[in-house]
Amino acid sequence: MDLAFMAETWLALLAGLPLTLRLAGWSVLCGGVLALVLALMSLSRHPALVWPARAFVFVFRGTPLLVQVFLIYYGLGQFRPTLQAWGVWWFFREAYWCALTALSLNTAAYAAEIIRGAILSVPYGQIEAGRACGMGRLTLARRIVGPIALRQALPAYSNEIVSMVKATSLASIITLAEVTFIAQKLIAQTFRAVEIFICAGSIYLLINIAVTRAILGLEYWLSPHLRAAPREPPASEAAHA
Amino acid sequence: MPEPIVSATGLRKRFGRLEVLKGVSLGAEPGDVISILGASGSGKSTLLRCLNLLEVPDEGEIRVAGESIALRQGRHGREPADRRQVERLRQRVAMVFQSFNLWSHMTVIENVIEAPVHVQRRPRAECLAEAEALLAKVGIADKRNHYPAHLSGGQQQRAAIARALAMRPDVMLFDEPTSALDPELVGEVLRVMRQLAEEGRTMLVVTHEMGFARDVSSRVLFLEDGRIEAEGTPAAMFGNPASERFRRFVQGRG
Amino acid sequence: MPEPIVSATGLRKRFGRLEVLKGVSLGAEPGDVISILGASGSGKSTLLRCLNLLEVPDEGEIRVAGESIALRQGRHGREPADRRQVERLRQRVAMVFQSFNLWSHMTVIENVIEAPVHVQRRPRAECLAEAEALLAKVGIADKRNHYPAHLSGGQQQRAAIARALAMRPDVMLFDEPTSALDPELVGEVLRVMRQLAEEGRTMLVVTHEMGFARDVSSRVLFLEDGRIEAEGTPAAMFGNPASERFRRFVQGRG
Amino acid sequence: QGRTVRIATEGAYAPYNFTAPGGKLDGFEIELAAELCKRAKVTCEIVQQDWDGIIPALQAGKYDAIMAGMNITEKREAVIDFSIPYVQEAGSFGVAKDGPLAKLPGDGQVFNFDKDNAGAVKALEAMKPMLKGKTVGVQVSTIHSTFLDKYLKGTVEIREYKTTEQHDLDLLSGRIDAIFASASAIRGTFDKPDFKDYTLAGARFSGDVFGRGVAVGLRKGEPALKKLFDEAIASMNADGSLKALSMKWFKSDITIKS
Amino acid sequence: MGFGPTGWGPAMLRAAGMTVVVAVLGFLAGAVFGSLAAWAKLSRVRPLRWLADGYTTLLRGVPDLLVIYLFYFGGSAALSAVARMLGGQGFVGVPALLTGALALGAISGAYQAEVYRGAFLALARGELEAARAVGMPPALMFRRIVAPQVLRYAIPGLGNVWQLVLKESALISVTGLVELLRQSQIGSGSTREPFPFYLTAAALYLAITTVSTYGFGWLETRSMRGVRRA
Ligand SMILES: Nc1ncnc2c1ncn2[C@@H]1O[C@H](COP(=O)(O)OP(=O)(O)OP(=O)(O)O)[C@@H](O)[C@H]1O
Ligand SMILES: Nc1ncnc2c1ncn2[C@@H]1O[C@H](COP(=O)(O)OP(=O)(O)OP(=O)(O)O)[C@@H](O)[C@H]1O
Ligand SMILES: [Mg+2]
Ligand SMILES: [Mg+2]
Repeated sequence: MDLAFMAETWLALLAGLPLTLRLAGWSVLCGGVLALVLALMSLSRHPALVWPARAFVFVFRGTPLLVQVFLIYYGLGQFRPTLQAWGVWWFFREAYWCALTALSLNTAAYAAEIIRGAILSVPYGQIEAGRACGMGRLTLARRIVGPIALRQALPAYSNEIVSMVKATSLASIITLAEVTFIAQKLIAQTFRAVEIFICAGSIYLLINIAVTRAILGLEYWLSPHLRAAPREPPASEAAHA
Repeated sequence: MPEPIVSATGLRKRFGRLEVLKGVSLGAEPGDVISILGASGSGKSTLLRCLNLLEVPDEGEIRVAGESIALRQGRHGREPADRRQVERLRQRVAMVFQSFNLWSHMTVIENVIEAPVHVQRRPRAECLAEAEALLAKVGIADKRNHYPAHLSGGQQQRAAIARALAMRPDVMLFDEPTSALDPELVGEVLRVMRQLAEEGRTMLVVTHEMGFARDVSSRVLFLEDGRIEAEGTPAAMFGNPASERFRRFVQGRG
Repeated sequence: MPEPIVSATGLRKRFGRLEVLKGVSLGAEPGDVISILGASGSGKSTLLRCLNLLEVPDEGEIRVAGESIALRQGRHGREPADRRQVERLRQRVAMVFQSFNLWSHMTVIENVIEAPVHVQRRPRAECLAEAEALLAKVGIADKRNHYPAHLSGGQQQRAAIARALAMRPDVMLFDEPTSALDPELVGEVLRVMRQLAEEGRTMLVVTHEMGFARDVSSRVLFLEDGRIEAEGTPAAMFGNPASERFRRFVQGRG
Repeated sequence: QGRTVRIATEGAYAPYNFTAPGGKLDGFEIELAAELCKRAKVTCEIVQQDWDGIIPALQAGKYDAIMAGMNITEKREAVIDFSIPYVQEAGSFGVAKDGPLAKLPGDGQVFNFDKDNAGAVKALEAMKPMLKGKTVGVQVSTIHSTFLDKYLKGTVEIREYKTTEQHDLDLLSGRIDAIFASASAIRGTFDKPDFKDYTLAGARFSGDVFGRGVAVGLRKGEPALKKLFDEAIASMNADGSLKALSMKWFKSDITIKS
Repeated sequence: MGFGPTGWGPAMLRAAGMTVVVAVLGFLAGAVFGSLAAWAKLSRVRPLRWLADGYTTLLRGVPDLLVIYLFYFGGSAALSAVARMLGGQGFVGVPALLTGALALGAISGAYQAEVYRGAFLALARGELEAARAVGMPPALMFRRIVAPQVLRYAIPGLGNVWQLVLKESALISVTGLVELLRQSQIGSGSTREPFPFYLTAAALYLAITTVSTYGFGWLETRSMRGVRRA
């Protein structure tokens, strides 16, 4: 293996890192908020809320992100006059916003399923106990269902975030020069696919290790009740009220 | 005669084919301590759960503190018409569950202060102090920072009782509050309950403790197959049971 | 004197800093019915759980049917040296949990036949017939196809008892088997247990039912703060308690 | 001499090589390959391979040759060998008929940097004022993107696409002002009704970064195979059959006259 | 599209079939890898836990295309080397379908491991104790108590992983397999009409999803029997 070449490649690839991070960060954030709304909609009993949420999840989970990116960017591009008339062309004109839209919608669909499953797994008795002391829906969600479901959702959600980080690479098909775009360009120039992919892979791996470690830490912090009893009762206040 | 603080009229409740409550009416005045007795599966827990709307009765009316709980026909059976009203009422009616239902992600003390701080919005420091006192009263002060999973059965039950008391409710619904306790603690908890009764707190207690029913309660209610089979003062019920069925039930013991 | 079928010598168990069992020894001969009394948190459940190795004692020896359970020092504290041996023993020692622990993904009848069919590999038809009989005996034959979540507390407890009986164990460990039952059912269940005792089944019963301890058991054991504080025949224990602490405990009732 | 030569093609690069609805491969290079093999007296087997893996798989030995519209470039020559080239195309701009670039000077004339460097540079300079600040789409890592990088960086904004269809679509949506690609590829697109308002414009270029043309790619160190292909291509060039194929598929003669 | 001799319909359908086959094989292989890894992660043996952690971190962390590249080119390079040592010559190809399925299995296994582990942690401890108390050996306990309940909590997460695999199957086109997306690329490159192909591909993916969503929904309802919901 040619270390000098690898080092040079690595540095070249780093140029794409800020864009990769920005795409991943914002889409996870926007997607997460949308996912919560979708999950609550599909858990509500109102058909007017349930069906749109289900349809959304169905379509965006059911088709490849590549196709979504393609259709949002190139497909909507074919309706330029209409979009201009609506005054939204400035948004769809930019590859960056299109990529962000596609990534957010996609992750929202996946995360909505994760959140829905987590909420369903909260033991019934715990919810009842909350209701019985007069908790409103919001308090119940914030104090009881939220923490328990969050704990339950974290492993699957870390999956989703990690795959989002990798999915940003699809932005390369709409001219965004993130890490994979640069990698593919280098491959086309040097044909050392495996070495370059290993460099690119290591960058994604580092991001993802950071993400998974952070989530594992959060998981540990959120589940003291699954660990052994406290060694000695700390006299201080409740741990994380 | 004072206005009842909780009352139910003509409650009916079915689960699928099984009719669990077949028209139950009762009323509790402030300071009343009502023991609800009955065989396993006779509908005692369901009755209590109806009173604070954890189960919505299929028929019948529930009144709390003079307000009638508005119910309406929803898409999935009957449901409360006004969620706010139900939440308001529940803050005045505390419940101790048969299976405790402590929140597993909170320590004992967190469980106790949860509702006072986050539902009733009382100052945290005050709630903490009160919670400590309550935990000491039920004898688990040393377990304040334990999670429910690390408590013995009786300790969990006591934590659940402390949690209910912390809300300073007008009415308390107890579902077998002493089932996991040893005789000593039973005595202790019954003493607490008697004290509450003297303070004018209203209590409805599902119990298998005949001693409690006889000595503490102001009224005894015997449920059989979803109906109130017999009802009266403890003296009347135990002294000279009108119901043959109740007599057999009480003597059931081996 | 016959060889004890279960015995424990010098059991110690700690959770973190808290020493829950501080050297407990006991032995049960075939046909023995031992009542274990004690305050909440005194270590009764932990003691039972040690006997079938659900908790591994930090010190002490456990013998079942003449075999000593081999323990070794593992990375995370003590652990059984031979998993097979423990599994074999557990098939002869059934347990009814304080919190029932019914398998939530199985109906009542499935819960009952699970171990006989899949662990003991007895013919399914035979197990089914026996399970029906057991459910009838504890009075929940009509709930055979219900899931545990749809049962009342007492019904769950009875299902748990039926599940333990279905294994035809030599030794039964009961952790407060009547806590959720009404007096009538308590009588019924105690009758079943007495019958088991007459058949020569050995039982260790954690209970708060003084009546049971006095009338059914062959020996009473009083646990206090992780030690056996007093022990003897019911007559001796209740008639003329040597332990002042035990006398207070029994009279605790308010 | 009786051996079987496996030739890889992409099957998605009309008119060089593409796939018919039934899955059958067709195109200029497919016919060319058949004829070359006949002349070299070897049995040929054509396999389809996605472009991204086409060189690694050659190196791994999955097949013996590549005929996939692949231009000879220095970088590629560093890892594989090439036969002599069989065709070469000039690079050209494609623009909207009524857009600001419709009147690009140069008018379809081909300038070769190797043969007439001064003329080519002059033609390019003539186009620069009009191109200034415009956005040009180009397929990534091609001779065309190399050209833009070398000669027009700073003048135009270069936007790189994975495939030529993609920059065609963005030209249509108006996100870019022009595309730069081989004349045949552009013509292939502009023949479609959607693109009736678009046209080739300005001068065309060859030589220098455009390299020596499209050739058969071969694993390094197989001189015997290279010789077979070189001779077969030379013989087709000599008897005019290569020109006939070019006329058939490209509607013009893009064979290399030496 | 069309189904006549000049229509792309049959080719697209065939490609969809290939997608399903690859995805199913990859998902099943992943179930095996995933449950092993989840088991290792929950085990008390430290090296085992590290190994499983390494596996899931690595395979979830690096781009999937890299994994497929390494499996395919790496696999055949290794095989060829072995063949040369044994006196053979030239290229020994690994069957594309096999490599594809294994590579997808390795990737989805890493994701499934997390899903299984999360679900396991949601089990009620008491029910596991009850199983231990009747003398169930680990394997039986796994089959009768753990697996059914883990599945109950894992099904939504598994549905996600399945969708992931379904779409990741597109990446194995580098091994030369023609699946749905590759076929669309071939079609749009050959006709220079991308939209019909991508829209058809989307519709076919949705058709596959419809069937699988239905299947997972059925499983979910089935496994949720006996659970009370708020
Ligand atoms: N897993 C655990 N971790 C930490 N402490 C524990 C754990 N299990 C039990 N304990 C503590 O051990 C002590 C004894 O518990 P045990 O369950 O044996 O009591 P018990 O005698 O059965 O009481 P009860 O009658 O209330 O059921 C209690 O103080 C309890 O808090
Ligand atoms: N959610 C439910 N779905 C179906 N049946 C139910 C449900 N909840 C309770 N039941 C049934 O209703 C009947 C009454 O239950 P309930 O819990 O009120 O009994 P209980 O009087 O409290 O008995 P116990 O003393 O055993 O707790 C029982 O037969 C029970 O099986
Ligand atoms: Mg009940
Ligand atoms: Mg206990």
